Amino acid sequence: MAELPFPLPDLGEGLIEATVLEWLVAEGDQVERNQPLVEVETTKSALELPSPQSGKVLKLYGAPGEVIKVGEPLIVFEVADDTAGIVGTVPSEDAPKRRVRLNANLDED
Amino acid sequence: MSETLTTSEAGAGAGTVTLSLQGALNLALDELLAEDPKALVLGEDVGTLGGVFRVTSGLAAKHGAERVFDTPLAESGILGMSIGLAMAGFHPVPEVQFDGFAYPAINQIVCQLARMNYRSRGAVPMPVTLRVPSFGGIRAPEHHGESLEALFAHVPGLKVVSPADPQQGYSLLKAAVRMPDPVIFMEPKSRYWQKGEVVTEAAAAASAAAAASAAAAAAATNDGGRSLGAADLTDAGLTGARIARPGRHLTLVAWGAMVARCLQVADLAAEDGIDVEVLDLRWLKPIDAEALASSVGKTRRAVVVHEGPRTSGLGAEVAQLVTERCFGTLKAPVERVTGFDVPYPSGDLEDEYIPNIDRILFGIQRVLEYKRG
Amino acid sequence: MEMTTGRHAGAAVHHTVEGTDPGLNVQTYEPEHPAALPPVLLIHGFASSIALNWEQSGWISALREAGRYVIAVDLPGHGLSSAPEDVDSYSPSRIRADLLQIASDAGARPIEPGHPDSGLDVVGYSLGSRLAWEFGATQPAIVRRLVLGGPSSRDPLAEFDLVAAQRFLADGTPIEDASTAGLVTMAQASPGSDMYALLSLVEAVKEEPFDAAEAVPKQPLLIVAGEKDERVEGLEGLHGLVPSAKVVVIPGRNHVNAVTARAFKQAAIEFLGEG
Amino acid sequence: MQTLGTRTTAAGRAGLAGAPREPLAELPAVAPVAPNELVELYRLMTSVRQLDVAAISWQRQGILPAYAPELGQEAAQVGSALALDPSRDFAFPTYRELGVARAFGVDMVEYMSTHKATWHGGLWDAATTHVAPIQAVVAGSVLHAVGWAHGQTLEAHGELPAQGLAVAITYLGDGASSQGDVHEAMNFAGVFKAPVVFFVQNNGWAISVPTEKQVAGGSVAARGAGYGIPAVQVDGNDAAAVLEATRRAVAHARSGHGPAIVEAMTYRRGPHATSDDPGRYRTLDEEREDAGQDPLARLRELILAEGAATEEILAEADAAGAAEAERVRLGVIALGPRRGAEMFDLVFQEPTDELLRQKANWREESEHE
Repeated sequence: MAELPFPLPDLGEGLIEATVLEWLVAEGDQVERNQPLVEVETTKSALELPSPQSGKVLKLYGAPGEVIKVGEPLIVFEVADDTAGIVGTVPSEDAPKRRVRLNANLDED
Repeated sequence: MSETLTTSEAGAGAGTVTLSLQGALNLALDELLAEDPKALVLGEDVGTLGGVFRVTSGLAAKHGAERVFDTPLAESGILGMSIGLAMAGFHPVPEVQFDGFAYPAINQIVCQLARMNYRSRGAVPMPVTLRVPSFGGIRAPEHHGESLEALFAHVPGLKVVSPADPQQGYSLLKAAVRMPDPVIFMEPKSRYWQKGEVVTEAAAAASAAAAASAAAAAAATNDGGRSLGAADLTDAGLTGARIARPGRHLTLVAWGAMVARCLQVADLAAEDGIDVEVLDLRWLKPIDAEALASSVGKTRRAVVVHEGPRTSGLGAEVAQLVTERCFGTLKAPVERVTGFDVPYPSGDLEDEYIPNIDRILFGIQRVLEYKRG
Repeated sequence: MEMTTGRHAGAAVHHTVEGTDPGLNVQTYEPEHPAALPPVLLIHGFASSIALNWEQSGWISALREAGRYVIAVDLPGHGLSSAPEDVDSYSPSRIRADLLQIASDAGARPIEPGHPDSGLDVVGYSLGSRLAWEFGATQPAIVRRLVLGGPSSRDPLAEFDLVAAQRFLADGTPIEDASTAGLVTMAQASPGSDMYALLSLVEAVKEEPFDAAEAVPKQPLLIVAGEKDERVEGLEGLHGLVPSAKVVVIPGRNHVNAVTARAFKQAAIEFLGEG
Repeated sequence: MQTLGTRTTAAGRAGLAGAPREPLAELPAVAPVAPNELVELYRLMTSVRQLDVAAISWQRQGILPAYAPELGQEAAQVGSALALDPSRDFAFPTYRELGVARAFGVDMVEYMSTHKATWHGGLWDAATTHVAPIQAVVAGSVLHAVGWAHGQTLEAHGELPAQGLAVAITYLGDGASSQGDVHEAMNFAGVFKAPVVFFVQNNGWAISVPTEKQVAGGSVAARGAGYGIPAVQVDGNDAAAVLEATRRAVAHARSGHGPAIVEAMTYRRGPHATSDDPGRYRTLDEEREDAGQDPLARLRELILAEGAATEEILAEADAAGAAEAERVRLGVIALGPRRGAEMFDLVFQEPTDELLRQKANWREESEHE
C-alpha cells in the first residue's frame, strides 16, 4: 500500500485558492474514481471536485470555511501499490461496443 | 515475495496464480534475480519506489540495493552503463521509464548495444534486456505512449518482443533475460493492470513431473489435451508466435495490447458467422514467419493490426512475409489496420488513433468482400 | 454491410426558426440505469453555464446516478451557445419558446396519465428559476414538477443600471449601484460569457420584467435557497403565490455556493422522484 | 563558489549499498617514475611513433584505405596506458588510441585491421586483451567504461579487495567532451563512485575546430569540480608526467574513492585523418609554434640527461620499433578479407532464422563463403 497525496488542482482561469464548503467523504472512506470528494468555492463559482482515483481516504485537509491554495494538500489516499504513482490513467475495461457488422458470402471457400 | 505480489490471488486452476501483468513481470524479475547472481535491474526510480508502474516493486528490498538500483535521470547513461556492466559479465535488465524516453538513448541502443557483439566479433556479448513500457491507451502526456517496434526491429543486432498478457509477460521476460543477445522488451502499459492466470515455471515443472509419472500408467488413454501454458513455458514454446484463438476464416495478426482487442473483435465477428483466428506474434524480431504461413495458409485471409504509424510499420513486414509464403492461396491482399502517420496524439484523441473495434471490423470486411478484378 | 457515418449516432436536428437562430448549445446525458421518470431540464443562472452551474457543481452526475435523463442548455450568449446580435434573441419569452423546442427535440412528451416517464421536470437556478417559473406556468401540459434554486420574486436584472455598466465597460467609470456592480464583476469573471451578449440579455429582461403573479405555476413546486442568499428577497412572495410549495433553506450557504450543496441536490432529487 | 539560498543535503539514497569511500580532495601521491620506467616508456613510444608514421605511408601506398594518425600524442597514450594493469584493468579507446592498444599488448596487425577496413571494431579479442573494440561515435564508449567500472564495485560486494578495485580508463578528446554522454558518464561515475579514469587528450583540434571553439571554460578537467571528481591537468607531451598523473588517478579509483579525471594537454601534430588537409584551418608556422617540443625527442633528452639509458640502448629500441613496423606491414598486407559468412554469424550469439535464411540466400547467389 502507498500513500498518495492529492493537492488542490489548478481550477483554471488564474484561480489560486478555494474555500472548503463541505466534505462529501470522511477519513477512512473507500472512494471510487470520479466520486465527488468535496465542495469548494472559488471567487468565481462553487464546484465539486471528483476523486482522481479510487482508494481509501487517509486524511482530509481543511475544515469547512478554510481556504486552501492551489497545490496545497487537500486529501491523502491510501492506494494499492499497483495503481499508485503512474502517469496517465488506468484504462477501464468496458464491454466491447461495435457499430460495424460483417457481411460475407463464404460459400465459395 | 515482493509487495506487488500481494495483488495475487489463489489461482483458479491448480498450479496457477492470478496476477496482473505488472505482478507477473515483477514475479519474473524476482525469480530471475534469485536464479542468476549476475542479473541486475537498473533505471530511473526502479529501486526504492519500485518503478513508476511498480514492476520492480519490492525487488531492491529483497535482492539488495546493489542489484536493483536507481540511476540518475539519463537514458543514454542507463543504456551505456548497462553495456559496460554486460562487458563486465553482468546481465543487466535496464528500464527506460516510458517508450518516448528511449529516444535520448538511441545512440547507445543502435550504435552500441546492437553492435557490440558484432563489433567485438562475439568476444563481448550483450545479454541486456531493455524493458520499455510501451504503446498508448492510458491518456498519458507526450512521449509516454509510443510504438517504437518498427524502429527497433529495423536495427540489426536487436531482438524485439512484446507480451500480450500476464502469462506471456512472465514467460517471455524470463526467456528474454536468459538470452545472450540484446532484447527490447515492450510492455503494453495499458494492459499492466489486467489480471490473468499465470503458470509459474515451478508449477509447470511440478505438473510436468506429475504428468510424466502419470503418463506411464495412462499412456493408452491419452486424449492429447495439454494443461494451460505448460507447453508455452518450454524454450521452444517461447521463441515464436502463438495462436491466441483458433479460427477458420481469417487471421488477425497482432502483438502487445492489440491482442486483447483482436480477441474482442474475434468474438464480435463470430456473431456474424466469421470465425477469426488471432495470432499473437509475440516476437517482432525475429518474426515467426512459419507460424504466419501456417495460420494464413489455413484461413487464406489476413489483417495485421498495430498501434504504430502505418508507413514502414511492422504491418508491412508481416504483409510481405505472408505474401511471400501464401500468395497463391490468399483470397485478398493482406489488410493493415494501424495508427496513422501522425505524431502520437493527446489523450483526448487517443481513441481515434489506436485501432478500435470498428476499424478492425472494417479491415476484416474489406478482406472478406475483396474481389479479384 | 451496415455503415454509419460520423462519431455520433444521433443526427443533428435542424429547424427553420423565426428570427435569428440563437445557436443554443444543448447537452443531453443518459443515465446508466434509467428510472421510469421524465427527463429533467436544467436552466442555469445569469453569467453562468451548463459547465459551471450543473457539471462542475456535481448536478449532472447526481441526477444521472438517480436514473434521470438530463437535458441542459446554455442560455444565449452563455457557455458554448452563440451570442446573437439582436436583443430579441435574449427576451425571456423567446428563450421560453426555444426551451420548449429543445425539450421536445430531446424527447420530452406531454404528460400522459399512466405513463410515469412522460412530461418534463425543470430545475432552474437564479435567473433560470425565473424562466422555470414562467415556463411551468405557461406549459402545464408538459411541465410536471418544478425546482427553483436561489429565486426571487423580483428580478435583480430589471433594476440593473445598463447605462452605468456600458459606461464602465467603455472607459472604466465606476458603477454606483452595488447590485449592478456586483453583476458586472460576476459576468466579467464568467468564463466563456460574452459581455455584450450579457448586456443584451439584461436589456431584454428589462423589457420583459419578472412579474411572478402574472402567471403562477400549478405544478408541485420546490423552492431552495441558501440561508445567506442576499438575493432571495421575496422568496416569501413566491411561497405566498404557491402556498403548497415546499421550501428548503440551506444553512450557511449564499447565492453562489448554495448551488453545489448536497442538501439542495438531495432535496431536488427526492422531490422530482415523487410520482 | 557562491551558493544561493539555503544549502541542504539531499535526503535520497544513491542506489548503491555500502557506498565506497568519499572522493579525496586531491589525487593521492605516487612514487616518482623510475629510470627503468622511462626506458620502457621510450621503447613503447618509439614503436608507436614508427608504426604511426609507417601507417601514414601505408595509406599513401594503398595498403590502408584510411588512417587516423596520433603523431604527437605518444606520450599521452603510452604514458596513461602504462599506469594500468592490462591483466585486470580495462581500456575503452576511441579510434586514435594506437599507443594505448600497443601498451596493453594488442597485436598490431589486428589493431591495424580496423584501418584496413577488415573489421570495424578491429580483429583483436576485447575480452582477453581488455581493450574494447574501436567504435566511431566519439564519447560512445565513455559510458561503457562507467558501467564496466561499476561492475567492479558490485563484484567487490562492499569490501575493498586487498589488491584494490580493477579500474576502467576511458579515452576522450576535447571534441568528444562536447557530447552529452560525457556529462552523463561523469555524473553517473560521480554518483556511483565508479572506479574509472576519464583520460582526456586535449590535442587542440577536433578536425578543424580548435579547443577554444569547442570547450567552454577552456578545460575539461575543470568540470570535475562540479561532479565532485578530483581532476588534474598535465603536460601531455611529458611522458613521465602523464604516467605519474594517471597513476595518481588510478590509485584514487583503485582504492575505492571513485572516479578521477586527467586532462593531458597535447597537440595533434598530424591531420585528423589521412584524407584531412590541415592547411585549410591552420598554418605550418602555427603548427610549429603550438605543438611544442616533440614528446619522443623530449623523453630521449630526459633519459640521456638522467643517465637512465645510453644512446646505444635507445638506438636499439628505435631499431626494434622499425623492425616491428616492418613485421606489421607484412602482416597487414597478408591480411585478407573476412569470410562474408561472418557478417551473418557475428550479429547475435544466437542468430535468428531470418538471418540464417538471408545468409543461405547470399551464399547461393554470391557463390562466396
